[in-house]
Amino acid sequence: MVLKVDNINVFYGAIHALKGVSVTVNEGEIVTLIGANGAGKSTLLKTLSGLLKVKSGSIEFLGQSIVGHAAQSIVKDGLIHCPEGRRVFANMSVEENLELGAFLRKDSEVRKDMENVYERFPRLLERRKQMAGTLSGGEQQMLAIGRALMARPKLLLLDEPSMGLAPLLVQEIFQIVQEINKNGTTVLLVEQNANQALKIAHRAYVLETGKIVLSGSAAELADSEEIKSAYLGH
Amino acid sequence: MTDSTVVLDVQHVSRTFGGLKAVSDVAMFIRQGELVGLIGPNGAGKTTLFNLLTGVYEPSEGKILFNGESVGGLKPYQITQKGAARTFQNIRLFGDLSVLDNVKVAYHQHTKHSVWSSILRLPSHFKGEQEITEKAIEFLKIFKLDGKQNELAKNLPYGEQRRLEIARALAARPKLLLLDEPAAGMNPQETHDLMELIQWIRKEFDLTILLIEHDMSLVMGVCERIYVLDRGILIADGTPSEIRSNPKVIEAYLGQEV
Amino acid sequence: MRLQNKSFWTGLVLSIVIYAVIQLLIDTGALNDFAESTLILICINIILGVSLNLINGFTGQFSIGHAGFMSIGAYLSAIMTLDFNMPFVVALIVGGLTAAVAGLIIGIPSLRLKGDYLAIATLGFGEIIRIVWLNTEYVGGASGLSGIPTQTNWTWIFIWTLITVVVINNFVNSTHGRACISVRENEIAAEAMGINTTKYKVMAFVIGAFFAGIAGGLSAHMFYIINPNSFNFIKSFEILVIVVLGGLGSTSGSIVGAIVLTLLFTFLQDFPEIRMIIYSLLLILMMIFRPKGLLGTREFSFNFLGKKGEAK
Amino acid sequence: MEYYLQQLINGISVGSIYALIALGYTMVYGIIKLINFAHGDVFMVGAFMGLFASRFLSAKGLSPVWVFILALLFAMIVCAVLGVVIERTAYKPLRNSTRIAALITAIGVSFLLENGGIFVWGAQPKGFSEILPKHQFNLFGTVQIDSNQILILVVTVILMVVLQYIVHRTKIGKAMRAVSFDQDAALLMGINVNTTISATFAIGSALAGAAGVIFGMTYNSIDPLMGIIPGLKAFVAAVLGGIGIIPGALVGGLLLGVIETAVSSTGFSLWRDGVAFLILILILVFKPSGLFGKNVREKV
Amino acid sequence: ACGSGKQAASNGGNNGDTIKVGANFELSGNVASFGNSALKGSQLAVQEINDAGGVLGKKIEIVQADNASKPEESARTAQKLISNDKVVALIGPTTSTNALAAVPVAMEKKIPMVTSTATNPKVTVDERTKKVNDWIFRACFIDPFQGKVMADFASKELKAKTAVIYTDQASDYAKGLSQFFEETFTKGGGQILEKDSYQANDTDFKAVLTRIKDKNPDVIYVPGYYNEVGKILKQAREMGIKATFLGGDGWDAPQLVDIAGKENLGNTYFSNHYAADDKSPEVQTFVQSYKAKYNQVPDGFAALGYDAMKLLADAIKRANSTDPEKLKTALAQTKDFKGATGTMSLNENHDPVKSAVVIKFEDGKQVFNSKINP
Ligand SMILES: Nc1ncnc2c1ncn2[C@@H]1O[C@H](COP(=O)(O)OP(=O)(O)OP(=O)(O)O)[C@@H](O)[C@H]1O
Ligand SMILES: Nc1ncnc2c1ncn2[C@@H]1O[C@H](COP(=O)(O)OP(=O)(O)OP(=O)(O)O)[C@@H](O)[C@H]1O
Ligand SMILES: [Mg+2]
Ligand SMILES: [Mg+2]
Repeated sequence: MVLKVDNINVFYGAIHALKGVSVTVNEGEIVTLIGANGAGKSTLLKTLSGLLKVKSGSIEFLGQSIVGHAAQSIVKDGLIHCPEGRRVFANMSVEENLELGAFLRKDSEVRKDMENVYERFPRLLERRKQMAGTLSGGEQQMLAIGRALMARPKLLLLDEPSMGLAPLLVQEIFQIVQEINKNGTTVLLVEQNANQALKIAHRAYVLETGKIVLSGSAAELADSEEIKSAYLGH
Repeated sequence: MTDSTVVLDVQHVSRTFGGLKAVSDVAMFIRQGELVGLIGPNGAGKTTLFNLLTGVYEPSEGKILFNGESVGGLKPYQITQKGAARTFQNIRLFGDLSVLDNVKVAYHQHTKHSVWSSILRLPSHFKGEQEITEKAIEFLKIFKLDGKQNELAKNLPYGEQRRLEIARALAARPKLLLLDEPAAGMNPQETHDLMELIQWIRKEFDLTILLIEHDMSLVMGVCERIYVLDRGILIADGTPSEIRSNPKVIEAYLGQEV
Repeated sequence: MRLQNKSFWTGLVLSIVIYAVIQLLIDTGALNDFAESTLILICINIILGVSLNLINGFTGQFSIGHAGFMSIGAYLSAIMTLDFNMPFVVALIVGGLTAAVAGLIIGIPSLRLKGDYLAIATLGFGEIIRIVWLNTEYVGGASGLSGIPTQTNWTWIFIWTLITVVVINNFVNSTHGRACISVRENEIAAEAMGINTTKYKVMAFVIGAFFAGIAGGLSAHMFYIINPNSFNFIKSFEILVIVVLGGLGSTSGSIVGAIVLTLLFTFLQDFPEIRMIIYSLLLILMMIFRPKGLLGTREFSFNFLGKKGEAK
Repeated sequence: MEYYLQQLINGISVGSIYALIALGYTMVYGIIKLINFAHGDVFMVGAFMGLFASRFLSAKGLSPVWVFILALLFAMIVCAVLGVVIERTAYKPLRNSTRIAALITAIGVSFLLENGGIFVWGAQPKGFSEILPKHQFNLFGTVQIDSNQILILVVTVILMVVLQYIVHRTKIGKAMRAVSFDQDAALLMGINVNTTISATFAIGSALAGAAGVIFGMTYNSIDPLMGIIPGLKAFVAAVLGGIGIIPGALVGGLLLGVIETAVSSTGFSLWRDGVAFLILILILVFKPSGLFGKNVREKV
Repeated sequence: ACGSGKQAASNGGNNGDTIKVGANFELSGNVASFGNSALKGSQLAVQEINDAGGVLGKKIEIVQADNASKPEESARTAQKLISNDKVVALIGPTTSTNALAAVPVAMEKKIPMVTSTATNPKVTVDERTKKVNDWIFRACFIDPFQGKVMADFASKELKAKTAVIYTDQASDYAKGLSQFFEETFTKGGGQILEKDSYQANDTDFKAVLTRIKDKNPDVIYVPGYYNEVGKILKQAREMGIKATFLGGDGWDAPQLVDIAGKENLGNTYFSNHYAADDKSPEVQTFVQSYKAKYNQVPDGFAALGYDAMKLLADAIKRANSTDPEKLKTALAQTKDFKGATGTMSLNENHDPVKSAVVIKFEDGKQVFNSKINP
C-alpha cells in the first residue's frame, strides 16, 4: 500500500472541511476522487502534501506516518502534488520551472529527466526560455505536470489537470496520466471531468461535503445510477 | 455589414504583445439576440479578444463597432456603460464584499442619486438605494443566490462564485453579455444546469451573448453560431454541426473523440 | 428607509448626550484642561484616521502622505486667522478646501501608480509639501508660524469630528462608497462593471484630503505654533498606524484606533526612557495578534435591532 | 568643467552609499514583497557593531586593514542574526496577513530599534574613526577623489554582482525567486520556505550591516536615529530603479545621489529632497514600475 | 476653567514639604539629546539646592515630563504639569519651537516658565503685539547676541573681509544666528559672498563645500549643531578648504572632536555661554560636580538646564513664596545672578544680559579665547 489515510479531520478555522475521511491507494494504481464543488477534494490533496494540518487521524505514506511532517520532507519521500490552478512560477522560464521540480534531487539524471519531459511535451521544448506566466492555459498545465514529474514521484497527486483545457488537450492529458502510470507512478487524480476520470482509473472515491460517500472500482461507479445523475450529467 | 440588427462588429482587429500576435486580423459580427460561441485551443486568443471588446486592451489594428459606434479608445467602464458586460476566466469577484453588494456595485451605473444626496442623506438617496437593493435581490434570485446574500463572496464555493459573476454581469443591464469559460471547474451536471440558465436569461433579458467555453456539450448545446480561433486567426465559423465536422477544427481543437 | 432614519436619530441623540456630558464636566472643572486637550487630540486623530481610512481602507489606495494634506489645512487656516482676520470656521474651510485641491492633484498620478509605487509617490508628495513650507519665508520657514489664536475647543472639535464621521460614513454606505470599495477589491472587475475607477479614486483622495486639512486647521488653532517638521513622513506613519491598528476599512476601527493610540501615548508620557520602546513593542504585538486590526472590517452600529430587521 | 566633474564625483559617492543600502532593501522586497522599513535601522545597528568591533580591535593593535575586515564581518554577522530574529518573531506571524499589516509591523520594528538604540547607547552621536586611512587622489589637476569613495563604489558594484549571481544562478537564489512568486507552490517543490526567507533576511541584513560600517567610516558620526534618512533615501533609490530589481538599486542609488548633488551644488540645497521626490514621481508617472521594472500588467 | 487651574496650582505649591517644579523637556524624539542634557543639569541643581537645605525650608522636587520633541506634545505636557501635577513653575523646553508651543499654556495658567535654551526672541516677546510675555523667562542669551558676537569677532579680531554663511536652514536657532551675523558683519564693512544651507541629519556636504571652496572666503560661519558641524569641518578640511570656521554654542559637545577629528579643528572658533576651562568658581564647581554625578563633561544644554533651575530657586528665595504672581515679579527682577554660564541680569524682555565667550580649538581641546560683554 502506497498511501493509507485513516479517518482524518481537517479544519479551516471553524469550517470542518474533511470529516473522518479514509482513503487508500495501492502501488501502481490510478485512483480518482470525484465530487461536487467545495466537497473537499483539493483540501484532501493539500493535507496529504503537508500544506494543511490534520486535526486528527493518521496518514501513512509507504508505511511511514507523515502526519505533522513539513511539506518539503514529504516531497523528499516522493509524494508530489500538482496543485489546482497550475501554480507555475510566472516570472521564471519554463526550464527554470522544471529545474525547480527537481529541487531536492541531487542525482545526475536530472538532465535526462528533463529531456524526457520535453519529449513528452514538445511544446515545452519550443517554449523553453519563455516566462511561464505568458504561456496559455494548456501549456501551463503541461508545465505543471512536467514539473511534478521532475521530482520522480512515487505517488503523484493531480488536482483537476484538465480544467480549462481544450478538448484535444484534455484527451492528451488523460493519455499522459495513463502513460505515467504505466511507467510505474502511482496516481491519485482529482477530476471534475468524472466521465473521463472514471475511464482511466482503477478505483474511485466519491466525496460529498467532506465525507466519503461511495467507493469502489471505477467501472462499478461509472455504471452506478446515483453517480450518473449526480456527476455525469445524464 | 450595414445590417441594423448587428450589435457587435469586429473589423479586422489585431493585437500584438511584444512580438506575439495574439489576435490577428479577426473579423466577426453578432446580431441582436444571437448566442454565439467562441472556441479554440488554449492560447488561441479568445480571452484577448474579449479584452479588446471590453476595452481592457486597445487593438493594435482594426476597429470594433458596438451598435454601429466605434469603441476604440474607450475605457472599460465606458464600454460597459454602453451596454457590454463580461465575466472573467479567472474569477474576479469583490471578495470581501457580500454577495448582495457584489451585485449592487454592478447596478451602480443605473442610479441617479448624486454623491451629495448620499452624504446629506436626501430622500433621493434612500429612493435610489432602495431601487438598487431591490434590483440586486431580483438578480440573485434568478441565480438562486438570494439565500446567501449576506455571505462574503470569497467564502462561496467555486460553482456559486461562477454564478455570482454572471449575476453581477447581468446586473450591469447589458445588451451584450460576454461569458469567459463559465463552466470551467464545474462537473457535467452543474454544466448542464448552467446551460439551461444561460438560455433562460437570454430570453428573459433579451440578451445577445458571446460565449467562450471548452466544454463542447455546452457550446454545441446552446450556441447558434460558432467562431473558431487558432493562434489568433479565425479558422472557421458556422453552425455547431458545421463546426463539428470541419476538419480544420477537428485537427486544431476538437480531436477525434467528439 | 425608516430603519436607516432610526439609526440616524439614535446616533444623533447619543452624540448630543456625549457632547453635553463632557461639556458639563469641563465647565464644572471635573475635566481639567489637560484632559480636555487629550480629548481634543483624540478627536483630531479620529478625523485624520477616518479620512485616511477612506483612501487606504475603503478605496484601497496605499497613501502615506496624509501629513501633507494636514499641513496644508494647518498653514492655510493659520494664515487666514492671523493675516486676514477671518473667522475660525471660514479659516478652517479654506484650509480644508485647499487641501482638497492638493488631494485632487495627488489623486491624478495615483491613477497610474499602484501599491508600493503609489505609497512612495504619496510619501514624496507629503515631503514636497513640507519642503515648500520650509522654504516659504512668508510662513516662517523652518520656525513655522506662531501666535496662532487657540480657538479650538471641545465644541468645535466635537462638531467637526461628528461631521467627518457622518459624511464619510454616509458616503461609504452608499452606492458611491461601494464603488470605492469595489476599486479596492478588484479594479479590473470594477471597471468592467461600469465603475469609473478614476473618478472614485480621485474622489476618495479629495474627500480624505479635505478632512485632513480640517484636522490640520483644528490642530494649528489648538497648539499655538505650527512648523514644517510636525508634518513629516513620520507623522503620516502615525496616522497610518491608527487606521491599520483600528482595522483597515472600518470607520469605527479608525475611531477606536485613534482613541487607543492617543491614550496609550499620553499614558506612556510618564515613562520617557521606555515610552517609545513600549509603544513600538505594543504596536508589533497588536499587529501579530490582531493582524486585521482591533475591529477588523466590522462597524459599530446603533441599531442591532435594525440590522436584524434589514436582513429580511 | 573641473568643477562639474568634481560635483559628479561627489554625487556618485553619495549615490553609492544609497545604492549599498538599497541593495538589501530591494532584495528583501523582491523576495517577500515587504517594505522592510526596519532596514535602515538594521543599518544603524551595523554601524554601532562596527564601532565597537573596531574600537576593540584597534586597541588590540591590529593593522587597519584587518580591523576593517573583521569589524565588517562582525557587523554583518550580528546584523544577519538580527535580521533573522526580526523576521522570525515579527514578520513570520504576518506572512498570510495583508501587506499593510506587515508594513505597520515593520514600522514598529523600526521604532523599536531606534528607541532601543537610544535606550542602550544614548541619543548623542558618537564619533566613528576612519579605520582605513584616506588617500586623496587628484585627477586633472584640482579634481579630488579619495580612496574611501573608490572603495564604496567598488564594494557596491561587487556586492551587486554577487547578489545578482546568488539570486539568479544559485540554487538558493532559485528557491528565493520561487518563494517570491508563490509560497505554497514552492513548498510543493520541496523548498523550505522558512529557511529561504530567513536566508533572504540574513543576506539583506548583512548587507545593511556592511553599509552601516562603511557609512560610519565615511561620515565619522553615528547615532541611533541615523538610519531613518538613509533608509528612506535607499528606499527611494530602490523604487527609482524598480523595486525588487538588484541592478535597479545601483542605478537608482547613483541617480539619486547625482540628482541631490546637482540640486545642492546649484545653491538650492533646501529644495534638494523636494526635487528628488519630484523627479521620482515624474519617473514613476512615465515608468510606473521604476526605471528597470517591467510594467507587468495583470493578465486579465 | 482658567481660574480654577491657577488656584489649584498655588495651593499645590504651598502644601506638603516639597516645592514642585515641572520639567518639560525633550526626553524622546529627534532632539532627545538636548532635553536629556538639560534635565541632567537641572537635576544636579536641585540636588545641590536640597543638599544645602532647600528653599523656604522645603525641598524642591522636579516633576519631569517628556514632550517627545513635538510642539503639540510640549503644550500638552505643560498643561499636564500645571493641571495634574500642580507645579509652581516650569522649566524647559530646550528648543524654541517646543518652548513657543508651551508659552500660551503658561500664559493662560499664569505659571512662570523658565526655558533653558530657547534662544529665539519670540519666546519672551510676542512677535505680533511686541509685548513681553510676562510669565516667560530664559536663562540663555538670545540669537541676535551670539550672531553679533561672532561677526564682531570675525571683523575685529580676525580682520576678515569676506565670509560665507552655511546654515542649518531647518533650524530656527541657526537661522537666527546667521541673520544677525550677516547684519553685523556687513555693517562692519565685511562682505557676505554666499549663503548656503543644509538640513539637520545631512551627512554629505561635499556638493556645497565644493561650491564654497570656489568662492574662497576668509571665514565660514556655520552656526549649527555639532553633529553636522563635525562632518562639515572634516569634509571641508579634507577637500583642502583652509578658511577659518566660526560657529555658535551648538558646537559645544565633546563628540565634536570625535566626529571632526582633532587635526581638522585647527583655526576654528565658536561662541558659547561658558567655557569649561573658565577658572571662575561657579563654572568649576558646576563642571566638577557634574562630572562626579554623571561621569561626563557637561555641554551647554546641561549648563543652562542647571542655570535655569538655579535661577528659579533664586527667585523663590527672593520672593519668599511660591505664589506665582510673586515668583514672576522676583524672576523679572533677577540681578547679578551667578550661574555656571556667567553672571546674568534679566532685562526688560526677560532675556539675560550676560557675557559670551569665544572658544578656540587647540589640539582638539576647547581653549578659552576671549570674553565678550554685551
Ligand atoms: N482557505 C480556505 N478558508 C476557508 N474555507 C476554505 C478554504 N479553502 C477551502 N475552503 C472551504 O472548504 C471546502 C472544501 O474546499 P475544497 O477547495 O477542498 O473543495 P474542492 O472539492 O476542491 O472543490 P472544487 O471542485 O471547487 O475545487 C469548501 O466549502 C470551501 O469553501
Ligand atoms: N498581457 C499579455 N502579455 C503577453 N502575452 C499575452 C498577454 N495576454 C495574453 N497573451 C498571450 O496571448 C495569447 C492568447 O492568450 P489568451 O489568454 O487570449 O488565450 P485563450 O484563447 O483565452 O486561451 P485559454 O483557452 O487557455 O484561456 C497567449 O499566447 C498568451 O500567452
Ligand atoms: Mg478543488
Ligand atoms: Mg482564456
